[in-house]
Amino acid sequence: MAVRASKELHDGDVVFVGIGLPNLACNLARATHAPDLVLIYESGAVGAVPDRLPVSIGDPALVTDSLGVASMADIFQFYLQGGRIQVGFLGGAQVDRYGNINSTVIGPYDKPKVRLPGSGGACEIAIHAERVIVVAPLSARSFPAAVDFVTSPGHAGKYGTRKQLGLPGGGPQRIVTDVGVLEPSPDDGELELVGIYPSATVDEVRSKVGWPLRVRSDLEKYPPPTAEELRLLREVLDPTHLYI
Amino acid sequence: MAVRASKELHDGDVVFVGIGLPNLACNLARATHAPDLVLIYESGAVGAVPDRLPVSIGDPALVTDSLGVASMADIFQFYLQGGRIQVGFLGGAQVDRYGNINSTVIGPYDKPKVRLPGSGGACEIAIHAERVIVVAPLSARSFPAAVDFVTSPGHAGKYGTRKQLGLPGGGPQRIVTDVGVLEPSPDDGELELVGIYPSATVDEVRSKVGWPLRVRSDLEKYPPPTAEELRLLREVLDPTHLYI
Amino acid sequence: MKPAGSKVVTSKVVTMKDAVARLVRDGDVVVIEGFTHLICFAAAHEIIRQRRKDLTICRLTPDLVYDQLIAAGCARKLVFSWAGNPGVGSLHALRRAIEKGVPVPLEIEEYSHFGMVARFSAGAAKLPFWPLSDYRGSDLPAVNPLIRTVRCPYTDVELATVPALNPDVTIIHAQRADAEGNAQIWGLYGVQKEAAFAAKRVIMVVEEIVESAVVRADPNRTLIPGFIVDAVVCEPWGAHPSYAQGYYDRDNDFYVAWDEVSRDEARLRSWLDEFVHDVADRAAYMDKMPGLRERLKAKPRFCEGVNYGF
Amino acid sequence: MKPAGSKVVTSKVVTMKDAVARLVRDGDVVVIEGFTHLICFAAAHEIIRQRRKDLTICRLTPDLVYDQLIAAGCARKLVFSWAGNPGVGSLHALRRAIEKGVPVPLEIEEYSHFGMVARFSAGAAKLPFWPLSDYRGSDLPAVNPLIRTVRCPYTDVELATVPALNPDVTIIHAQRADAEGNAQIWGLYGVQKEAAFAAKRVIMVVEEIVESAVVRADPNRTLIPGFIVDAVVCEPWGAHPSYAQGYYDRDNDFYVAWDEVSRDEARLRSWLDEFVHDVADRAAYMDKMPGLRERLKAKPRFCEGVNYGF
Repeated sequence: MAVRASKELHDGDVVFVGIGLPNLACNLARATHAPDLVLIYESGAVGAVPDRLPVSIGDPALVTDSLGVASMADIFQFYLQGGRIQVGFLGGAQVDRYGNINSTVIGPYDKPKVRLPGSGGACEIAIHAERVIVVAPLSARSFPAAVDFVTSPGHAGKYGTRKQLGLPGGGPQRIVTDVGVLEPSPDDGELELVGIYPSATVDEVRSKVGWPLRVRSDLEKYPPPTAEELRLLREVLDPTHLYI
Repeated sequence: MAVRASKELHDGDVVFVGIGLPNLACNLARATHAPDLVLIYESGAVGAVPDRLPVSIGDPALVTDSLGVASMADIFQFYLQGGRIQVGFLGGAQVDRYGNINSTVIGPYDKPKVRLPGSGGACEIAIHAERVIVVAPLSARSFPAAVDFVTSPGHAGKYGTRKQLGLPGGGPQRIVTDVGVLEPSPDDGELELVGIYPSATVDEVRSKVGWPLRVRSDLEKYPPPTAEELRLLREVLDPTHLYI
Repeated sequence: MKPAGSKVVTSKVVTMKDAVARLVRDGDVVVIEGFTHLICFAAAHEIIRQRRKDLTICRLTPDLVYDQLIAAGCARKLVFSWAGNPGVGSLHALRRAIEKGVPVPLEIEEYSHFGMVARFSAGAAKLPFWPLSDYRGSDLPAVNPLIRTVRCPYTDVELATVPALNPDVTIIHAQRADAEGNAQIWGLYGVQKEAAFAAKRVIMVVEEIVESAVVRADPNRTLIPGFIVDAVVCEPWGAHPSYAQGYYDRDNDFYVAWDEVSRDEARLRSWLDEFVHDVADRAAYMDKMPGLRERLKAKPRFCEGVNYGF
Repeated sequence: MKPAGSKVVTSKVVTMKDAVARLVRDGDVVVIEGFTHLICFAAAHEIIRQRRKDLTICRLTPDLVYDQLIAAGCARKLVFSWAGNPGVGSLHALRRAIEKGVPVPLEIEEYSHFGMVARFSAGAAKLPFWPLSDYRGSDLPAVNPLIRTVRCPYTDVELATVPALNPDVTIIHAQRADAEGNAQIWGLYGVQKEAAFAAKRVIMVVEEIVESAVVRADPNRTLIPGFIVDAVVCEPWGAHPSYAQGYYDRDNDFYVAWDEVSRDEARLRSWLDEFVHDVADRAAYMDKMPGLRERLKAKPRFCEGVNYGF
């Protein structure tokens, strides 16, 4: 997933980074094809070049040698709402047919089966980032037809489509999973399978999704990670195997 | 005027300072009875201790050795609108019966007889500072019954009283002139004479005001400036006689 | 003219005990801010020791600091935007309080980060609300009636709003301040400035109290002016297990270990006894953690100064 | 992991001539900000030299910099909040343009300082308006229909609003930046950050271009990130007669002398010929002012650095 996600980044992108796999993916991209990524953390670190794998998005290593530090008011108002962020990374306990993401509760809000951490900056990242990359392992539980709670809006839902709602950002453009990649249909925003890893089959992917999954006619077959990518991830970027 | 204005300041006051006489008055107060005045300039200098008489409110000497620098957004939002300023100093080309101040135009706005600089921060200082001290030489032209244009609201006017308008600050509490001091009546906010300099007479003051001036029964007679005050002003605070 | 650089007339320096005794009251709306960086655990521990009750505690990320306050029964309501142990998992005391009312029931009021930042900004600016382009398409407004809308008088577009948050007391941890509370922070700022200006009372806790001359030598580093500060507390290592850039690193091991401690109610109670109730102050807490200073003390990475001359 | 500290891949460094030619267009809404401090006269002079027309120029304090642009006939509209020569008197070219339409008629749109700050804040935050507690009891809204009101959805109180200001181009002067435009400012900030984030295009003019490593050594000094900057111009003394803290003092004599220069239209035209049209760039301008460097060069008043280690 980290290798695949890293390929979604273009050199020079201004990226709002979360912790864990997105952070790994960004640093892999920076070490390979996108040396000029600008990494921004909601904690306020701008142009971070962490010399250790940060455990939290507020790690001191994100500040040392960064290009700048912004207050969180500036990060959310001027950077994110201001339309300056090209890519936002999101995870989530549930992702649905239209890319709506739930990181708030499983079950009803007032009597949750599982209480999740909540939005953090996810709601506004989903609204404002030019494109959102979602990184989440695929499973029927995590990819229901409709999420229990919309923390971060996708392409359509009970409040309308992004266009009807006037959302400025592009929403979840790529959903990178452990078996393949989904993308919203240009027609109705429903997630479709657009690419698959060599180890997976279309039937397997379909069985892990809570709606009848459409498959793009030009389905891509991704090559396995190169030895160099695996080496970078395992030996350089996450030597203590915190995330992989 | 500078001596009189300096006496309006209490030790520990957080003061929004303008340039010229207010600046002199603040520094005189700091050198005499109010060493702990906190001087704040709309330019962003906080706790300034200028080691030369600043010509502009953005002088570099206001930054060197100051306690802090704030953006103008913070100055206006968090300091002034936030209700953190005890005293604001204002001047103006015209001050009227109710303490409304004009620093915008003499004559009609669209065809002015004299175009003045405009509000700057004056409008919001008049609205938010706990108390406003106005420093202006008295003359019939400068103290009409009603100003041509209300840049900074006083105690009452065509839009209502401060109370009706819900203005948070106390408005012009003391108008320090070259012949005496005016104060708003607690009843209707009309400016009344409350103190007079030894060199002036009540008739003289009345002749320089565009409305029938009420005089407080307990009219104060101010002593002349002390030799020490004059020495401080002339030799230490404004040795090149920029303002006096 | 008289330079007043180094003069200190009114010192606000007190002990943490005195600051909390005087400025934090039962039923208060309390904010201990700091985003990952500079979270004042020392103040939270003193609040626990003084057995404050019925607090409404507000923070973007409750983090371990509020998990502890909640476990100790100090809080009756939590206002927040992301409740987890970063990179580790759940906040178990918080979940027990919400799900089972243990040790006392906990009401919650939930926003996103931007919503919380905006609430503090409105509070600091003394505006009753703050407009933001947010929440459209999300279920958050459906479960929080305080998220409302306003119509733009120019474009007729509808924008989300959140109400001002004006804490009774905000507690800020900073690297250094003078005795009047003029505080300098570097590294991550979080929402410290907004939370301080929004508050009725401010407690400034610092790693070091310095001469005013140190503050005045570099005024652009000052984040919070002393005249809005009510008490200054010198509490070295007061942010542990959070961190202070240039002073000590984040204790990531502690955050990981907390998961096990807090998962079990009895074990968490005995942790509170040992590390909070049974220690007098932060110095005594640090004495119970031999080797911690050596493990976490910051390495030197000094920047150059700049010229303030003219 | 790979530290990328000193790498510079995309340099945006160009001459002032090229920056203005490429990024400032006839009819643009142009902002040259800087409150007393760091006002980029060098950029204004290049705009005059390139004979831009029909500009809408916005600034809190038009100052000499816009008096010159107006005298040169570049502007058709001025948006402002305080129009004077600070501590000296009137801006005569501005008054001639308003009162007599000389050299071209000038439309004005007037706010208070807070209103202008709020307009830039809204622009930077991509909000269509900004609410402020202001203007009640003042005649300003009566003469500016863009000052409107909005009703608070919590308190029902009516607040003033101003519309967002999003310049086509904002020109910022800073003490230093790297080649990508990551800019550091100390001393007075003014509304530079807000004006830059509000703009579609940003020209960053600096006293010095430094290695990225210098910026990265003290990231808390960075006010404007390079990724919003379109061009970086190195122009020492580019703010004269304004100043750059730590580099050179304000030329107060120049401000006083301007009163006489600008009072007379013919004299002002010949000043523009001599110091703007007939010089190629800022270096040539400085050559015409012998002794200026010695008179105004800043004295050293360096602060200490701080520790960014962990």
